[in-house]
Amino acid sequence: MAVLQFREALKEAIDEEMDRDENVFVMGEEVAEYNGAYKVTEGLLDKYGFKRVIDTPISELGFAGIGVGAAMKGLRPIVEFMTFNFAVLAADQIINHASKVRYMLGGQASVPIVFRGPNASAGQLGATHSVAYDSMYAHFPGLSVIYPSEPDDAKGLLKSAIRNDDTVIFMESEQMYGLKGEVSEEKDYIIPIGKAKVKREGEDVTIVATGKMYHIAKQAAEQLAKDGVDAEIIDPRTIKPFDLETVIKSIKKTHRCVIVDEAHPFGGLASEVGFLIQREAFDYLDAPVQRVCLPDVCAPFSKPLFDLWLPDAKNVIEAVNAVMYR
Amino acid sequence: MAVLQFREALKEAIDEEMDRDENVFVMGEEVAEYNGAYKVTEGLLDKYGFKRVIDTPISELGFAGIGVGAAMKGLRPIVEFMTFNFAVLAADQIINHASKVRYMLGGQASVPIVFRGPNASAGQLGATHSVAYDSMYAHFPGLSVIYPSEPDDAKGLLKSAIRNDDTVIFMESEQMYGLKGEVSEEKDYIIPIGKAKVKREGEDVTIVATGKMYHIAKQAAEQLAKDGVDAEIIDPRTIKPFDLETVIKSIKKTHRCVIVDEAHPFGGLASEVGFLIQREAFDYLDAPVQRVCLPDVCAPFSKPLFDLWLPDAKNVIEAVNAVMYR
Amino acid sequence: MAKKKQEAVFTPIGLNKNNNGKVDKSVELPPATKKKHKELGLSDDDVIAMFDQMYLQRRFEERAMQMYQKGKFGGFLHLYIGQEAISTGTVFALNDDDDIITAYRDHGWGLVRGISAKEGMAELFGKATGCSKGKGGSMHFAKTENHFWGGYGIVGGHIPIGGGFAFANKYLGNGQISTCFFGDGAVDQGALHETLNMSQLWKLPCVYVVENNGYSMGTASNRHTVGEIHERAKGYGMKSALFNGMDALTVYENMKAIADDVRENSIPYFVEIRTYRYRGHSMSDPQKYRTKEELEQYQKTDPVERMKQYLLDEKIAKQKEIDAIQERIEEDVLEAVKFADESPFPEPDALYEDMFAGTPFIHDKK
Amino acid sequence: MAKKKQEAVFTPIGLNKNNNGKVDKSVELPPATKKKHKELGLSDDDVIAMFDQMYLQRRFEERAMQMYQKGKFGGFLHLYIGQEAISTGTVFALNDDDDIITAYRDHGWGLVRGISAKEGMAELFGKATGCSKGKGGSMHFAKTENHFWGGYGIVGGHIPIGGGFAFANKYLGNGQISTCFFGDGAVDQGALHETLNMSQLWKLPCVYVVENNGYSMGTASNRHTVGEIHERAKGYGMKSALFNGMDALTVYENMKAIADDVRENSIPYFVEIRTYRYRGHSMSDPQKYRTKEELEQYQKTDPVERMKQYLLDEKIAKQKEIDAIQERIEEDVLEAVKFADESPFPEPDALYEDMFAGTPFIHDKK
Ligand SMILES: Cc1ncc(C[n+]2csc(CCOP(=O)(O)OP(=O)(O)O)c2C)c(N)n1
Ligand SMILES: Cc1ncc(C[n+]2csc(CCOP(=O)(O)OP(=O)(O)O)c2C)c(N)n1
Ligand SMILES: [Mg+2]
Ligand SMILES: [Mg+2]
Repeated sequence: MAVLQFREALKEAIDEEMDRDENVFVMGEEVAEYNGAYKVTEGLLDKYGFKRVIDTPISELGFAGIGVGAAMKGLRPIVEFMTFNFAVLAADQIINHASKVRYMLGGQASVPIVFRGPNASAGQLGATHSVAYDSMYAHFPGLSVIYPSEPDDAKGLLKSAIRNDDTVIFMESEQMYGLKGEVSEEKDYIIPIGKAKVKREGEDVTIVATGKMYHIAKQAAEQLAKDGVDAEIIDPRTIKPFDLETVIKSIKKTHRCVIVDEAHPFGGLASEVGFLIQREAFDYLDAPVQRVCLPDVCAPFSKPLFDLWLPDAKNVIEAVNAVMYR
Repeated sequence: MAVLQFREALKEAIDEEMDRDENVFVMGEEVAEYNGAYKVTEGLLDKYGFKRVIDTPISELGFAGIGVGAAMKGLRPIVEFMTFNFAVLAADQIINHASKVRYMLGGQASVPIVFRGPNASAGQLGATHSVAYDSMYAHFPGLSVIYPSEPDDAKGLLKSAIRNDDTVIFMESEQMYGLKGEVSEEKDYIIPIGKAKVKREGEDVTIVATGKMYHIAKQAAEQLAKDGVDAEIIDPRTIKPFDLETVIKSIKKTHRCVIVDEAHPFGGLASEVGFLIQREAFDYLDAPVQRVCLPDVCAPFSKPLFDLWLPDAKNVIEAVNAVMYR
Repeated sequence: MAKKKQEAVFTPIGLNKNNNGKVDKSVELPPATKKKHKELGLSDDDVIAMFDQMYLQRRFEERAMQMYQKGKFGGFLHLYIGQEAISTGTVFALNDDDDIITAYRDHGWGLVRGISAKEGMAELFGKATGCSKGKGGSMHFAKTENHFWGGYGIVGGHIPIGGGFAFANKYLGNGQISTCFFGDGAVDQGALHETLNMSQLWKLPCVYVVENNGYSMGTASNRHTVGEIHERAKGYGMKSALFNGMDALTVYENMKAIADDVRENSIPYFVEIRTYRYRGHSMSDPQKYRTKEELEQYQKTDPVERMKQYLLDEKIAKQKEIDAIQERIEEDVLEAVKFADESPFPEPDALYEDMFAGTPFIHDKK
Repeated sequence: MAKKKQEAVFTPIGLNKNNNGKVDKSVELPPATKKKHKELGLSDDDVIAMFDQMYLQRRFEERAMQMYQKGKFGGFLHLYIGQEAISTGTVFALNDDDDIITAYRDHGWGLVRGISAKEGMAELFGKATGCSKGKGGSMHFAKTENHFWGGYGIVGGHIPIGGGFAFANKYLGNGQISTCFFGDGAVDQGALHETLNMSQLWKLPCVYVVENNGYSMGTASNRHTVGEIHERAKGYGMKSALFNGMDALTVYENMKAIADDVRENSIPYFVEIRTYRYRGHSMSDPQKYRTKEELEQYQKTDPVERMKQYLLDEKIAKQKEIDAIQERIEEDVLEAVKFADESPFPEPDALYEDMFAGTPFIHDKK
């Protein structure tokens, strides 16, 4: 196992896939000569040249659409958004085109494209730079949404995403780019899309946590362990397809569930998964499913407010206490 | 009580508010000289002139933003989208600006604007013209979302929306515009935002249904009544703020709930409300909450496929049967 | 004395303004080419084929309208009638593997790029035998194997996609060019600006063509967009052209020269073709925004009639031959109607098909 | 013999290209005005006040940078240093109730429109006493009572909003005009195109100003946008201007004339002001995309130094007086730092405040 930063794992994935398939290329703001706003694409320009590593203007709608068109013609674009907050400008291409073209042409074209970039908050960046969009895209048929939490997952899943024959939204986190972790050195390491991973086994409560929130859940679990509460943590890794099976299996053991996600509450991942759990495992639940997510307010700039806003281990522990009636 | 079409009720609301407040104006594609693509604004140009009823180019992002700016300066724009499918192009103005400006400027400006137009499907219009966006907008803090099902609600709520001091997303339905219903003749008829209405009282099961789906639920309830199943129907009318209290009260009586909404399943209204119900009324539920919504595929054009795609009374009855273990 | 404040007016006023009896024209047609087909490098057979195509598009749509009115199918139906010279002149000017993408007014484009009348009509009827398996309907005709990438329903949404085809062609170095057609209404979408900038900056071999038919739904061009549309190219230093779209030879001549330039030099082009939509925007349009006189004036320039006359005038075909063509097409279209009518609807399972090229995944299929 | 296929290149190549030792310049500065302040209708006091303002902006940001490096606050910090002539010349040219909106590089604009150094610094520190109550931070300075509507973080997102102000001003007939400032990077956003078209079509009294500082983050202007930016106006038949933004008098002269025209005739204007960003894009920018030589060349045109020199050359102020101004400002800024440091953070309840002007509603506050 090599120890890599999250960004390095991503870069390896892109690099390997570019090496493997000439039709894979990268485009986005500052991805080439600047080496990436967050250095995910560092070195790729030098290695692959100006044809395959392309700096774009700040034209999210336009370059997303150019990506969609290129994908329809058989290329495999990796389109980087500097953050998914800016991808809102490209929503028409993602929601009205990439996800629908194949169906409405009766299968005559497909859109094998990866839209990737940082999702959700990254510290004190204010209301317009802090929103988690994974749940929103998961709402729309035809899109796969991936939001990994660790370098190993990131590498294996990004390689899958690039090879996937349909549109994938691949979400990262500015705050996790520097995170180090062991990454498989297996040649051509692939993690299939749609498989959750039990990252901590436990008997007392199931915690489902994605992306950055996985690390919060982990902290909470460590503290809970000291208190004699043995939490099982499931990282879905893929938001959609969502691996409900793994979650239900765990709940049949623990009978309690807390979902931690980084979206606002209304219609976020937690509500979807919570709904499905009550429907599929009603008789196994000893307590209602609880969620820990952002409050229904915009991200504030001020540090203490921001800290209050972002879910933390304390919030997770409180929710666990609630489902355990502690 | 006057009997009005849905579109007439909407027009009355706009007309009365324009009459009452000089700062209220309407803009959108074909709203003026064409009298509205669906005739909601019929006659308003003649009555209020070119200054206050304004035809726009097909520039959803641009005119939504012009609306936001005008609202910040104290006007009260009613911005019509020909359908909410096209508002996806304006998502940046709605999600990144209208909903956030006030918070991020520390309360120094507000955005009293109404974005309105038809939502969801309207028959065989294909994948890009058939999506329900109410749940999506409800996800974002700062936006109120209204999706009424009957002319009376439409009138009272649209007047409230126009007077509201913040951004409101007001959703209608091409297929309901011709629907007739009794509308209060009360002078200055206002329905407060965020209040659900029990539209059918019943003992056996609670059906929560919004917008066009309310009428499906009603059909289902009528058939169920013949079978001796007495359904209570709650029309939330407002998607956000969501009146959970009224729903929970009903469930404490019926112990069973089916939610019918027109969104795709992942993170739609049904999952949010279903999640909240299990959390708030866990001990009152005799069966898991079930949902009836669109499948997780795009809207097909072909008539039989479209009919299969759209929820119908049969689907609702099946879900009721499931929660009643019939 | 205080001046009486004039009431603000935002959008330019349309027909309500008093025009003193002059016919209010939404677009002015540039003159047609004076060249004969041979000078343009077209054989007699070519122009006969062009007429054949235009007549097919016309009759196909007239029948489609009838079927719509008979309730044979639902949804939108946007007719291309009046604009057939553009699709036809263009396709004859392009190579067969050059890419074409257009908006929802797409029947003409589909037919001229090889969708059979049967496949087209069946698509309108929502049948499994339709070109898009009944999934798309009127707005989403496509035949991607013939490089016709389809019709799209979000105004302006397919513009960057057309740019993407050009990107891919340049990337692949395959010598193909891309052409992207859209209405005057789409000119006002931000996507156009972003795509033009990138196309010029990146030298993408794409022809962006505005089919300016005078109206965006009920709004005359000059009420929704400022200035002359083709002049938008100026801001980007992009090559541009303006020409008559009611004459297939004019379209052919210009598109041929443009395609050559674009292919040779890997550059984009911005083109305004003036034309006129004879029918309402869709089937439910009362058309109060234009005068009968205007419509009549343009009907005098009918592209199908014009081509027919050309065949006769130039003695390329005799009336009898033309009659034979027309009859054959008439039969083909009627047969297509029959085919569509008798074709099966998609099976229920089809609802879940065609979403994914790779592993299909339907969330909560319950 | 087959020609070797050349590898496709899309985006123009930046510094990697060999420039033969010439200084690679991202923008060329037009000449400054030759007029003296009196000819422009400015009094001695006015130009002293202009210097005062520019110096305040400069020192405020230099201290802010220090405080950021000391860890006093987090988030982004985009410095306006080098561009102060634009904010200053503009505000002196406008009426006090004309509207201003800008992007995230907004400190200078806030200060010149009446945000005190204290309120500004406290906002950076995220304190309750900040101009936006600590909710906005560096990117969202605002003082709406002074018609400064704030800084915005979505590139290009505030362009239609600026148009909306103009719409409202025209609607209300209040004689105010709106001005909207954004970077060269924002020029590539579709929102600009949509807004320019509507502004010209609807005759909105708005000045759209590109502060072309040579770079959009690490991308030189000519690598992200084609042609000359101010020429984009051509496509819309819109009036436009291009001038030097390193000299406050030049900015004043031009903006004054433009504002008069816009106010008088209710028309939009598209303006490119050339300037230069002295610092990195934000605080974490290694700046490898430009040469030291380029930066040095522009630093020779420093707008603050230039104004100081003007005061001395024209004998409007003596060195001693200038020193006194500088000292006062230095003290004000230090006091602002102290104020910010000592101010309280917002109370926890503030998290839920300022979302709504009307009835507040927080979903599932649990
Ligand atoms: C983004 C978007 N906005 C609005 C519509 C509704 N709409 C459909 S066609 C149309 C008019 C388009 O006119 P034009 O581009 O001139 O094409 P034409 O119909 O004349 O061929 C409008 C407003 C849409 N489909 N998409
Ligand atoms: C829509 C959007 N895309 C990308 C970004 C990230 N970003 C922030 S500033 C910037 C560069 C903008 O450059 P310019 O407009 O020239 O302004 P300057 O920084 O030079 O003042 C980018 C790419 C953003 N904030 N918004
Ligand atoms: Mg048109
Ligand atoms: Mg810049």
